[in-house]
Amino acid sequence: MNQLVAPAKSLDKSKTPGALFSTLSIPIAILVLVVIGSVASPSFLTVNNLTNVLNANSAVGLIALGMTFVMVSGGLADLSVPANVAMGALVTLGAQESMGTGLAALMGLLVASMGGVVNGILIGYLRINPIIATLGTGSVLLGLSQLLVGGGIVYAQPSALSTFVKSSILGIPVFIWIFIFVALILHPLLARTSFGRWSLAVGGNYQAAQASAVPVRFTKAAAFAMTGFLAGLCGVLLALSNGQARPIIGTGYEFVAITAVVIGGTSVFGGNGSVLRTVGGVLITALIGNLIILLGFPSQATGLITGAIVLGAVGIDAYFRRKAGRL
Amino acid sequence: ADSGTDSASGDAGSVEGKSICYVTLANSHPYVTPANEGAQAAADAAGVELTIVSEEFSAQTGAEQLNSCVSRGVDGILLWPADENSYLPGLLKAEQAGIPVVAIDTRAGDESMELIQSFAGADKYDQGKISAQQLDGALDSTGGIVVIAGQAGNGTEIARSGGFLDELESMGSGLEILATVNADFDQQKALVASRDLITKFGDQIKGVYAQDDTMAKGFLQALEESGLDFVPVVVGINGEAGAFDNIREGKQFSTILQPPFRNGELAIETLISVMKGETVPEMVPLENTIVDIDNVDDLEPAL
Amino acid sequence: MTTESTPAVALRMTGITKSFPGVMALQDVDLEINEGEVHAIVGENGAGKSTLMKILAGFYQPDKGEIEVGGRKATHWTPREARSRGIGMIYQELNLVPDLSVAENISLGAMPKRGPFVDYRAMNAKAAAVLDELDTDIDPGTRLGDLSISQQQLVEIAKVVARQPNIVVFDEPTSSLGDKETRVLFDVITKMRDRGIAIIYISHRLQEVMEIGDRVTVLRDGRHIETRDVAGITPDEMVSLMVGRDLNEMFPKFDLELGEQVLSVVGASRAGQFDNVTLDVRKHEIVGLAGLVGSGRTEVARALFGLDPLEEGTITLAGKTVKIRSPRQGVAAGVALVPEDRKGQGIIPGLSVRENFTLPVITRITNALLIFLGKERKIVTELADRLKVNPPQVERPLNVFSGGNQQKVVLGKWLLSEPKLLILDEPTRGVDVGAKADIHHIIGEFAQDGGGVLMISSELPELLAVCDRIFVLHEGVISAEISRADATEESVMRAATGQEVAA
Amino acid sequence: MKNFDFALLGTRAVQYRLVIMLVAVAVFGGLSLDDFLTVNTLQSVLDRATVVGFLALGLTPVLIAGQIDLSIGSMMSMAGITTIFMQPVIGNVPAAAAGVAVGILIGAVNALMVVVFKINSLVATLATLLIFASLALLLTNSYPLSSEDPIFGLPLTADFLWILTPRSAIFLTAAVLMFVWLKLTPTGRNLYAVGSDAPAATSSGINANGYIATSFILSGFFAGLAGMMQSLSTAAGSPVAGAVMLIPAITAVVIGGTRLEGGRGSSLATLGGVLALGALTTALEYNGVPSYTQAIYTGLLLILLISLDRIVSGHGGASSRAQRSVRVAPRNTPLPRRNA
Ligand SMILES: Nc1ncnc2c1ncn2[C@@H]1O[C@H](COP(=O)(O)OP(=O)(O)OP(=O)(O)O)[C@@H](O)[C@H]1O
Ligand SMILES: Nc1ncnc2c1ncn2[C@@H]1O[C@H](COP(=O)(O)OP(=O)(O)OP(=O)(O)O)[C@@H](O)[C@H]1O
Ligand SMILES: [Mg+2]
Ligand SMILES: [Mg+2]
Repeated sequence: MNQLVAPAKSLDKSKTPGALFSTLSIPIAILVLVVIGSVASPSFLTVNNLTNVLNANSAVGLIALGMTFVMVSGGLADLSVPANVAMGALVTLGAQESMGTGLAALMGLLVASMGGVVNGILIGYLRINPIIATLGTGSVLLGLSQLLVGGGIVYAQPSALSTFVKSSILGIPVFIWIFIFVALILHPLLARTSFGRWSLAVGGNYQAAQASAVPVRFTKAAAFAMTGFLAGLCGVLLALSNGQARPIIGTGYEFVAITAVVIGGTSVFGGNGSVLRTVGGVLITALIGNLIILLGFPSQATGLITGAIVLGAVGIDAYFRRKAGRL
Repeated sequence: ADSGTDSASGDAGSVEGKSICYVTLANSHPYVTPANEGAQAAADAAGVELTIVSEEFSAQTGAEQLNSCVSRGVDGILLWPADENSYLPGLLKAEQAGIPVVAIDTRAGDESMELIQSFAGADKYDQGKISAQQLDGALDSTGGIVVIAGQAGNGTEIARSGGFLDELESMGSGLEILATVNADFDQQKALVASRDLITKFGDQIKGVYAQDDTMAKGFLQALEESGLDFVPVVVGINGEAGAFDNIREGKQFSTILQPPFRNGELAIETLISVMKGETVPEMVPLENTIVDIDNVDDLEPAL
Repeated sequence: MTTESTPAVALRMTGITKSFPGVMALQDVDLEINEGEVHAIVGENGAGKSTLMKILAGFYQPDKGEIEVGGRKATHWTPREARSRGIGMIYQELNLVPDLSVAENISLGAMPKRGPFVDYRAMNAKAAAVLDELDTDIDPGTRLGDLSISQQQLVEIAKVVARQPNIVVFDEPTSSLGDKETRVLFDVITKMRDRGIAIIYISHRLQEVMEIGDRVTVLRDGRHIETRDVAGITPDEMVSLMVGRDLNEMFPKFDLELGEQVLSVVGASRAGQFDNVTLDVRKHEIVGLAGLVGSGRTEVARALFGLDPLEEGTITLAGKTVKIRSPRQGVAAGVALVPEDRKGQGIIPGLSVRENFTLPVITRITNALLIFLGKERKIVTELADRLKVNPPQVERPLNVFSGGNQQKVVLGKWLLSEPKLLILDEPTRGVDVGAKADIHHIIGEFAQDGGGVLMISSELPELLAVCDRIFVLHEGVISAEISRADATEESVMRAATGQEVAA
Repeated sequence: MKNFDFALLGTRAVQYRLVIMLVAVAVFGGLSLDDFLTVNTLQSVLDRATVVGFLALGLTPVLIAGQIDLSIGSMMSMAGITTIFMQPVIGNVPAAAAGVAVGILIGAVNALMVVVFKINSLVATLATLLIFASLALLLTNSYPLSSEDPIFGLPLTADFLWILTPRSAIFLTAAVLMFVWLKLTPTGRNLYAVGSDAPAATSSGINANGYIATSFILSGFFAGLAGMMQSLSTAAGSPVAGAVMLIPAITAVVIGGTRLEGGRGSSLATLGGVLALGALTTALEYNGVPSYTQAIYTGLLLILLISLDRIVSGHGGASSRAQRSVRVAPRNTPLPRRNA
């Protein structure tokens, strides 16, 4: 082997407390919440309720999946999510009459994706700070969407597509299937493809990634385009299943998505993260919402509990990271 | 403030060319937007110049806009209070400047109302009361109900909750509130919360008070999904088209219809009367029409 | 130990032990520094030199051990405390604030005040005085971020000198300095020593140690090996103490038949950086690019790789004229660049060795969709083995590896891309002798296998030993092309300083 | 040649953007409205700008320190309800102090999370944003509190000096004081150093953590001030008062030219940003432009300014050079730790 004496004792990564925490924290948190739930309420461990839990956040969960790529690639966060959700929803319902539901939905997706692409160009290619860029585009797009409906509400016409969106397959609602489907595509995209590796590299060290022939601008831009698309998808699905849409439809979704990603343990600094863990984060936030109602807490307490969990999870993670000497 | 009531009473009868500042709740909202349009139409008809500024649901923004309307020295102010209290200082200033103020749609607090010449709109507090009566009557004053409230702290939510709770109490109703959730006037949020409520309480839910029809719709969606076949009494507010359908289908018990366009017209007309120096009643009511299976086919949805 | 004239002990560190998770960085290290001496510390990458100094500066708390400064025991040892006790540090990496002016940087943490306000006049005057002492003409009012790296390095030194410390640590100060700046620095160090200041000098360049050091301490694997007078030790002895074995061949040179042209650059220019650069590299050839700091070597390298594309001129690679406007095009054309700023542009700290290795070529080990993880692991393990990456754990994040090993990974990353032309910008900067030999070996092998190498180094002996030919840049213009036979330190320096050279 | 002129034009435009914007708004407002350029309007623009202004002012040191504080709105709400709630209990003036104190306290919580528990400020303040918004609703049961002494706060928005009201005078004074602190005192300069490169600042003996903590506490203080003044001048403590304040505050700071990346910015720039935004809003409002169209304009303005800034500063080799050398400063030098 090597004549130079190894100064480092062999170190098995998976056995440090920090690594243990980051691999086990999500399953444990979910377990704890499930235990609390089943102790507190007899209705918790029913198929119906568990479906509800999954169903509750699967629409906004789609956005969290996209947001994972944004954060991993060092793009901080996409605050224009509510605007893209509204765009997806309003365009779909607005165009439904003239072009039919299917095409209208595609139109909605397209417009929201365009919003994402604009973000991508501003952030990836012009290198504008993501917080500011998405604040700006969000403001513009939301304004446009309100202009579009002249301030009000758009109703859907009954259609096969909306019936399908509201239905269940094998007893599981279509929303959940879509969420699972997207997660199953995006997880390997991050963990197993070149694009995923690029995302991690760009978030880890932008300059070095650029100097390693990684298409840095494209990678960063793509994360935002993808999030725009998924926000649009979320909007389209909500519009079709609710039968109506208003510009406020996605209000607060950016925070829910960020919270889910962060609870999932993806670093806001970029450079690490996993879609699977975000799925865990989505589950945890959904469980919290479910438990608050089952336990009869006032719903205003949601923010308090979610915030405390974010602080706890990230704080402990940061503690272990520091102990491991990796800042 | 050389304009204001003095000059208004000086050449009573004509308000042509006078200016009105209208602090509205929002620019883009299913109820507020048509109300704004009604106000504009009434102002145009009277030849009054109307400036609409939107507080975007924030009483603080509204209070500042009110101040700024006063300092512009307009001839009349139409105010959509987003909460009960925040406008008091601005109203005091308006009074000092001699600018008449009329409130639209939502009442401000009692102290504020003393500085407001008139109120034109459906009484939301009253809507809460009516909802309580509807539920109590339909359920014979027994059984559990859930309340799906609007955005916490929002003026409409406060009035509709307040009227509802006060009325239940004053009626000595036997209804038991199982749970109250805030779903922010949002169908999706109501849907998610209702799923959990249905899981928890099942058919203990005899009645539902949804503070608007979109949230009632969310509840009904959750109920449908759950596959449970009990039919609670669902009471909504606003008179949306969707609610009309649900009432026809027997899914929803009732809603309360208040026509927004008319509300706007009425408010401006009232304000113009005040500016002309006419005496107006303290409240110019916009009828709260209860819509249920009996009259649903005779009425037009508000939005 | 202190027998004859018993010089006063400025600093005594005893029994210092420090471990990081999985790494014993220092074990029971003793160190004693006298006033008015230049005390060199040498050791391989990862020997623990920087860690020891960071403990001295209060950045790390030792697990065990004591520090005594000026005869007084140190308690509550924080960076602030260390500084107030007269310890000045010049780090391996720059520690400056890009958004403040040079003068503010120099006075950072102790700005002169008039009343509650900053006394800008006094501050600028003080900065100007110190910069003058260092023989530079940097304007104290410039925003620091607008200076070149070597200018920043001088500001860093000025900052410490301005505080008039009693103990000054230089942790590889010359790694980004050119010859001229190095001379200036040595003058300053000598002056400081003569004023009775204790100086700790860390460097991998043993010639420097021989020149400036009074005593030298050797660390190996976190342990104190020996402290000796420099007068009584040779570089070879130092090296064997450092590595625990003899290194017979520091600069291996394979003599190979040169092949056809790999690279030919004609009339390359970028405004303000370099002008009309014409050079070529052949198969099996290692071509040096020499020049003073600021002569534009890095810029030429970056342009050839596509990081800052050429404004004028043509690049021909293996007979084909190519346009290289981005690193992707560079890689596609068969160029690879090992950048000088390893931390900033070389490594992705959070990614593992494996992921760093395969980054530029990741698309080549995927099918239409997914990465072949098994294949990736196999390639990477073999490469790590060949490059002697130490410790050989390819799943560890790269930031916990020592500088030399990080550099091997950066090098390996580019070898994997199988370039025709490998450009190396200061490939052995801050790298210890053992790793340096390893790196030279790797470069040699690459040339042997038919690649062409363009190598930039500020260490002339290195270039002279390794290169077949040397181009010299002077203020962005090629001032000479010198064959291996004609290349001497003198001939290269003359060309680099712009004196006339008969090539 | 042509290119060069454009670049110069761009640079100048970015440099004098505040002046350009203020003049443009004044011209636009003056032309479209006959009562825009009057003392009354100016007074009302300034007065309306103060609440967002205080928040933006508090955000400025945080951004200079390279951090972000999303919780300003929640702190403001908490301060407002505290002020109104405490009025009958401890009297008007102490209640106002208590409101500000609550802001400071929450700022300290943020500081604790960021500095001691090392949570990234974006995440930490997102969490406290959620927590304290939620707490404000819980404490008030979602009802705004009304002041028992509505007259007390009125003088805050009364006529004061020409175009000033007492609270806008306090705001202007605060902005100037902060400018003096940031630009002329050692601690101010140190704050820039921390934001520019915290490890480097630490190695110069600057207590980076202390400065970061201070910036969060200051932000809490100003949010407290905003909440206190807002609640007093509207005689109500609303649990949702601050919910809509974050975006205008950040927009104002950024329009002023403070960077989110830290190390650069100024409170006078923030003041300019606040005024430009406030004047623009008022001018559009008076012209009857719907709020969503206003949002489109401000959003476009934000994107335009920041893109211009980017394009101008990213021009030519000089700054790519500068960027490159900045990278050399280490990212991995650990911050000092107190205990062994
Ligand atoms: N923060 C840290 N966390 C974990 N390990 C560390 C840390 N800092 C240093 N090490 C490890 O401690 C050992 C000593 O490192 P140190 O930086 O002191 O070496 P050095 O002698 O300065 O090397 P070089 O010549 O490359 O600068 C190495 O094995 C290194 O990987
Ligand atoms: N801030 C700056 N802006 C513009 N040009 C600069 C700046 N600093 C230096 N330069 C110029 O860039 C050219 C190359 O500088 P650089 O220091 O990178 O050369 P180098 O030979 O690669 O040196 P080294 O790699 O040893 O630091 C020189 O002409 C120098 O004057
Ligand atoms: Mg070192
Ligand atoms: Mg160089």
